[in-house]
Amino acid sequence: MQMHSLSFDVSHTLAGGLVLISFMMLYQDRLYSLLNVFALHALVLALSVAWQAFVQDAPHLYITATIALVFKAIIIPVALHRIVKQLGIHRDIESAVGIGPTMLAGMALVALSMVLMLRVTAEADPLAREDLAFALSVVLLGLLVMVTRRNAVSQVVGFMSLENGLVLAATGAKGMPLVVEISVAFSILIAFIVIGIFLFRIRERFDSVDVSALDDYRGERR
Amino acid sequence: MNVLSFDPVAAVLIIPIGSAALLAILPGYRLTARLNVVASLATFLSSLSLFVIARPPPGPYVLVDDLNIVFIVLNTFVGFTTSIFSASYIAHELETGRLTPVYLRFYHAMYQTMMFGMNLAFVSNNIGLMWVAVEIATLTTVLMVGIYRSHAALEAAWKYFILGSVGIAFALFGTILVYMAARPVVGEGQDGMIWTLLIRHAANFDPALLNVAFIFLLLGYGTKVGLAPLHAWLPDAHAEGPTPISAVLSGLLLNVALYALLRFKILLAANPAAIAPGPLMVTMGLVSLVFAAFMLYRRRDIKRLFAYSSIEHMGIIVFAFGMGGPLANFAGLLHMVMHSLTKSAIFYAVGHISQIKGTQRISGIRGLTVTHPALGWCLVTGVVAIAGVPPLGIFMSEFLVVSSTFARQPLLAIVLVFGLLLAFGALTLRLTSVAFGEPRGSTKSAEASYVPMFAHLSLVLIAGIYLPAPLVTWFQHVARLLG
Amino acid sequence: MSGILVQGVQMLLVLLLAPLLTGFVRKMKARLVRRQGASVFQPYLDLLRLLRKEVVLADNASWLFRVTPYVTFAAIWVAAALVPTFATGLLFNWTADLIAIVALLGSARFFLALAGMDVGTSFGGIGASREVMIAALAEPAMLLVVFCVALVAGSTQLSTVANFMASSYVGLRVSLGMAVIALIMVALAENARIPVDNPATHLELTMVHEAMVLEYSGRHLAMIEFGAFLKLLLYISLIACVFLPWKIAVFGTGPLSYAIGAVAYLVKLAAAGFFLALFETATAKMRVFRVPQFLGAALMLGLLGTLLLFVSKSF
Amino acid sequence: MSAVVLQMLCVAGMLGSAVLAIVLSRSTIATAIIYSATLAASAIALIGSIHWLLGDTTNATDLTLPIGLPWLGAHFRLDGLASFFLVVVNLGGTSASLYGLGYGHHEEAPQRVLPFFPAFLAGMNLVVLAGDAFSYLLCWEFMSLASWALVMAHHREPGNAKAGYVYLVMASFGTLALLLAFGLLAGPAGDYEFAAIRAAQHTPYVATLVLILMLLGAGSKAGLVPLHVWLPLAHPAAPSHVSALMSGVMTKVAIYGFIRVVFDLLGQPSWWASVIVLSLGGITAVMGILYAMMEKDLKRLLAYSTIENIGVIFASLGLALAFQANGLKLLAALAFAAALFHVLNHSFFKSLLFFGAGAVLIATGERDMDKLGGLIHRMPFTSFAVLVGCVSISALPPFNGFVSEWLMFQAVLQSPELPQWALKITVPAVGALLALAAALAAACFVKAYGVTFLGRPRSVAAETAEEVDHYSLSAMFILAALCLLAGILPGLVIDALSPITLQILGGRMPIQINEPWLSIVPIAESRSSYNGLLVMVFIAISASFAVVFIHRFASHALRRGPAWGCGFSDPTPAAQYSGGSFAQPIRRVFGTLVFHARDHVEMPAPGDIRPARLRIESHDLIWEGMYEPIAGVVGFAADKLNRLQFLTIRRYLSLVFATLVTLLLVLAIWS
Repeated sequence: MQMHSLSFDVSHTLAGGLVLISFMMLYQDRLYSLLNVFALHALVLALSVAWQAFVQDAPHLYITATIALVFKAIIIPVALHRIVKQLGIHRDIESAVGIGPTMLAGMALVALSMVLMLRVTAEADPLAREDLAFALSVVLLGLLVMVTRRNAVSQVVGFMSLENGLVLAATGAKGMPLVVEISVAFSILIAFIVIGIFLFRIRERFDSVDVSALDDYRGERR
Repeated sequence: MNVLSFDPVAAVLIIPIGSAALLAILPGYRLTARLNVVASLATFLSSLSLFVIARPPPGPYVLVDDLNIVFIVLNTFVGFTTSIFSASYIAHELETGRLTPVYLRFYHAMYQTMMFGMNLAFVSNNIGLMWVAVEIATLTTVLMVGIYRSHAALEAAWKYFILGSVGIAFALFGTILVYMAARPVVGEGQDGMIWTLLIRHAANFDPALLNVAFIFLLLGYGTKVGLAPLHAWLPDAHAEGPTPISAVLSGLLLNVALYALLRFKILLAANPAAIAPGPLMVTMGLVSLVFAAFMLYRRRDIKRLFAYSSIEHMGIIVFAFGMGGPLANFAGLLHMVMHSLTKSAIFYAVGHISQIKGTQRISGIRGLTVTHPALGWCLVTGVVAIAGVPPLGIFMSEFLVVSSTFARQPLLAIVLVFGLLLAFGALTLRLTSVAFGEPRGSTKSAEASYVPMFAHLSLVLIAGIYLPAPLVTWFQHVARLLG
Repeated sequence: MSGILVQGVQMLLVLLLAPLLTGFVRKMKARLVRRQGASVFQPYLDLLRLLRKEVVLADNASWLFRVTPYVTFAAIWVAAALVPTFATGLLFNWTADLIAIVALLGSARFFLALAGMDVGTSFGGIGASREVMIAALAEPAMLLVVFCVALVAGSTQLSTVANFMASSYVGLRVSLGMAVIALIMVALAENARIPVDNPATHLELTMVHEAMVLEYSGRHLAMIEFGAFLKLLLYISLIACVFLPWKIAVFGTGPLSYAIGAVAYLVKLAAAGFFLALFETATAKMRVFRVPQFLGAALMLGLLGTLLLFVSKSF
Repeated sequence: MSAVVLQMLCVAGMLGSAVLAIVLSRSTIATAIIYSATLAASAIALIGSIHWLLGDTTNATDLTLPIGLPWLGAHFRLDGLASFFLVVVNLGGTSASLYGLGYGHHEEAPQRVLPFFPAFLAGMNLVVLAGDAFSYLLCWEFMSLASWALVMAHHREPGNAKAGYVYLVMASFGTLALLLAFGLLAGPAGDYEFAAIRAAQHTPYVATLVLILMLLGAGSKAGLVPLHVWLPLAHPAAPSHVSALMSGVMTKVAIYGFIRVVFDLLGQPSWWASVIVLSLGGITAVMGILYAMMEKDLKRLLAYSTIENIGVIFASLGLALAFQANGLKLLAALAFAAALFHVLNHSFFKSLLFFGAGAVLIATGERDMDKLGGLIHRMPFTSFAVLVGCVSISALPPFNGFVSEWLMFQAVLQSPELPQWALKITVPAVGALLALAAALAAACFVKAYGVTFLGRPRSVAAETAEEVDHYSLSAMFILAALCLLAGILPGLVIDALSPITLQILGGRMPIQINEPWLSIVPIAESRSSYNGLLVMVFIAISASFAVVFIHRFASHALRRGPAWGCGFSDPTPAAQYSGGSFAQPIRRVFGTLVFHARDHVEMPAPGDIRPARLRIESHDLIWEGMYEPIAGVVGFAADKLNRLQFLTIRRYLSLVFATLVTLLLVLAIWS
């Protein structure tokens, strides 16, 4: 029981930490710092996954943890640094919505996810419940980053943090099968995206493959 | 599987994936195209054998029940006909040099992989596995959409990819939530994801969790169904990819996502405490229908036109399932089957037409019934069918949807009818300009493969007039199963 | 047998009286303007003259042009023969009621208008188009009068109407007053009398009926003129038998009452002719496009009469 | 073999010949084969249905095929009403096929007509036979589709594409309205069979809604103002024998639908429903004929006059509703019989007139009346037949058009029997409207016939016209003869109709066959009676008497000379009265109100040698005031929404995001 409460507190702290770091992402205005924050995000995720692996004594989760650590906390940020350098993307993030409103929206989202999740009856064990609430907030915040940032790299970061939220939820779900496979699949997905950015020389935003320029070609513009 | 006991389920999975591997390494266009057809045929036949051979009992991974057998057979059939069409289509692309042999190899491999993914999604009894399968199918189609590597194609593929990935994320989150809801009741591990177990215990799941889960699943899989406003990837993906893929996208992939959605709808409906999934689906369906109907009016690209009409019809189908009840569900199923057949037939015709005319711009195509009677009249029949005019199949389903809805929810029916009329107006407007009037564009004769077109259209025609009794009882059973 | 006899007498009577009536009206008009005027029998002589003359037929006149005079004459004659003059309930009265009689006149006009267009001169066109315009307004008015009468008498069968009006005490009804005024207006329009049209003019811009029959000559013209005479007689006897059916004999009441009826009929004709002449000398012809308002007034009167009847009936 | 089976076999024959036409599409003898096949099929169907109608119609015969809605099957039913309309349909079919045997050879692209003509016939037959909602709608839409294909047969001619498009959209609108109506009648359980619907009890709310939906659905197909806009576009665009079918028969099938649902399935109507129908009918009649009066395209004129006749029919149906609602069965039967009689008559003379127009089209290649004229010399037979048609449609005795209008006026005269005030006022007003319409119709057809066939030819084409082939002529003359027969022997028709009125309304008109001299008596002889035969005979006798008299006593001298024209002999045929100038007085009387018509005269100053010009400005207020705004709104919305095609991916993502958040909020608030 003692153990349980401890485990609960630790995982709770870690999950809360993730949400906090997501918030930090919201108000970053420099690319590099954003990448660093994300690396931190991934690190914390790795920790919490590892902790889950420990408490659920599910060794396969360690794989997920290592993936998170190695791939997301190290490889991807480094790669993105490279890309930023090579493509000469200028360093500050142009955001569609100002920092302030974004923060407020973030608050609202967290509140929403809390409201939704605390409806969950308690016999679905509290650990899961708290965890889910945090995971949902992380997911929503990641999405918020994606839609408020015009910059491709920061959008990728947003997507990855969203996916971190997923992994958090998955690992929080005790005895959930296929977690490893899923995390692997997602890592591949993200790799695709990063490579895509690199290949298509997408400098500023996902859609600098400029849609409006294509409309004449498609004959869709009136 | 050993040779003595032929296992159809294994067949519909192993044949595609095996032939995919084979096609990836085999050189030579003619051989691979033929092999592709043969493989699809084999898959189709083995799926047919599901009717005769006793079904496997629902295991941890595989489930064959009345619901998905319909989907599987439809899937493999359209896959087969499309492979025939694609053979002639791709040949032309090869001549015009839009595709190189290397890409062809890739194309065929991907085609079979996609079929594998979709079949897997259908037969999987495990919601996690289903998720994985849907994603496989999606990613392969992404790759095929971008296969022309033209600026527009890449852009379409990219859009598809990004929006798709977000959809993937949502679907996964929803799946996890369902597991979480199931775990206290069903127990940890594998069981928490086996649909047959889930449905058995769904009544005791935590409703709040289920609700959130369903929202995420609706959006996640809905993105792939192409429900507005999640549809953005769909028109471009249809327009820029090779036409066989457009046909498969509209005809099959949308169904896969729809199937997933249905599974979870049933799950949610089984839990009295949870929100009713109906209203949500009805709303999204109507929105998609009306929105797509308006979008049809300003389309200049013929493939994009029919892409939007797919959105419209998905809207109708989702609406029907949302309404629920034996009549509406029956109509929904029927509509889905009819739409798959008709829309893919239309895309076959459109593919050949755009190849002949060398353009997808509607303004560049005139008077088809004069220059290419067969193609032209096929297109006319197809469009008339998709617009819901009897004696073709879609009319029957629309009749059932509208009339049954009007008796229950008059206002909804008014909106529905409004949308249908709008869409009808747009489609027929384009049809008259494309099929009639002074011919425009190249008049060179088509070396088209008419067999798939004729097969689909005649099936639609027959279904519009006569549905065989066993099929009907089947559908009715499924409709009841859908609640 | 006697039925057929009486019917035959009636047919001959209208045939013989029609020119006389026109002649009488013309005489009256002449006298009213202090002219001597031609004899009342002049119309007969005109007809005979026309019959003796040769027909000059326009080059591109078709068979329709040559058939029309006979058709119109026949139609009008039949119509006239079906209106009770001195006696009601004649053998063939029931073959056509009031509506049918109006329609018969309509078919006469239809053919006449076609004939007007047949030769292909602009005058024929003018005449035909104006004639149909006038008719288009006159017919509804006429029909409303018929409604009005039928609602009072409960029948459109002229004999029944006449008997009803004669026998039972109908009383002085506002609606009937309106109806009779409307009917008179319609009659003026239908017979191309002043103020709608001037039968005595050939001034291009004013003529309607005359323009239509401009190309006719000789025996054809005679037929048409005769038709016109008959039409005038018909309308007057219509008004007479519907609105002042005094002393009109009922079928089978013997020769004496027939005689009385006939005398009464003649008196009525004379009176009507006199008033017509008086009216025509008193008023001027109106512009063609005033005619719609004239007939519109008739229409309104008819409708008003009908509605008033409903009011009075429902209390 | 039961009657319905026979009918279905004929339909099968038609469908078969449609398939055959596709097979034979390239061959040259296809025309002859197909039209003779349809001729045979529809002739057999015609005889069958007449025989059944005159026989015992009390027990209807059913047939259920295992097609259509699986759990329902396709019900087909032959009862009195159906058999009457089958007579109308197949009579049109027979004559059109006969006409087509000749006319079809002038078709430049027969493969665009031959497959759809039999299909169209089959469709109309099936609609009338259908016995459940699903097969009814199926056949209905099939009929529309086939006729659409026929409208698109000459798709290269300017304007036809638009015609086809408008037609298809309006047809689909009508079908959807009918669909809603049936959905309402069938109820959530979905008992689509007519028998079940008839048995069910319908609340007044439902009944009202259904009536309105039927007015929208059947009315749009029949051409009720303001849903008529497609009709004058589509009917003329088709080949003439098809135009004849569309105008003369298809509109009647629509009316059948209206009768079947409103009178048969819906049961007792509420009285004020009849006010709507009555006034719609009256307005439609007058508007239609005014449009026709202004028209100079011969076939469009005929199409508009179809609208007028539809109005007349609907008006008398409304009258029947009114009497029915007040339990006056006999009078209801009278009005109803008048309506059915007019349905029959209109199918006669409208087909005849369209055949005539087709003959003119073949002979001269012209539909514009202002380029025709003088055809009576070149095409004597055609012009005679058409003359008969014009007289009949102008409701002049002794032809058939008059009889039905007469019956209707007799019904109108009974309006004092009605208790409701609204009806007391409405019925006479509508009666006046109908009288106006009748008079205008006469004017309109004087114009049509006078300008087209009389006068001097206005173009070379008209000068060199040739009489058409014998098939076409025989078709026209058969119909002309029918016009006369129905006009002089109306009693027989009325007696044939009485079983239907009995079946539908439970009342009937007095038996006419026993009346002396075959005259017709709506209620009692003392009230009113009419005898077309005697009128005919009298006219014949007195005309011949006049002729004999003339030839006995008058001079026979006859000299041909130039037209006199008050001494002003206009040199050019262009100086004749054209359609427009003929319509001018009526345009000045009504047009200023109804069409905002204005005549602009520009008269150059004296000494200026420019010609003076007269420009006629006229507006179709319904099109401009109703349909163009709708199109505008749709276009506007489409433009606005179309922007969503051109967003950046980020915006699309934000759409997704917004949807997610909204749904979550809904969830948070809702549950």
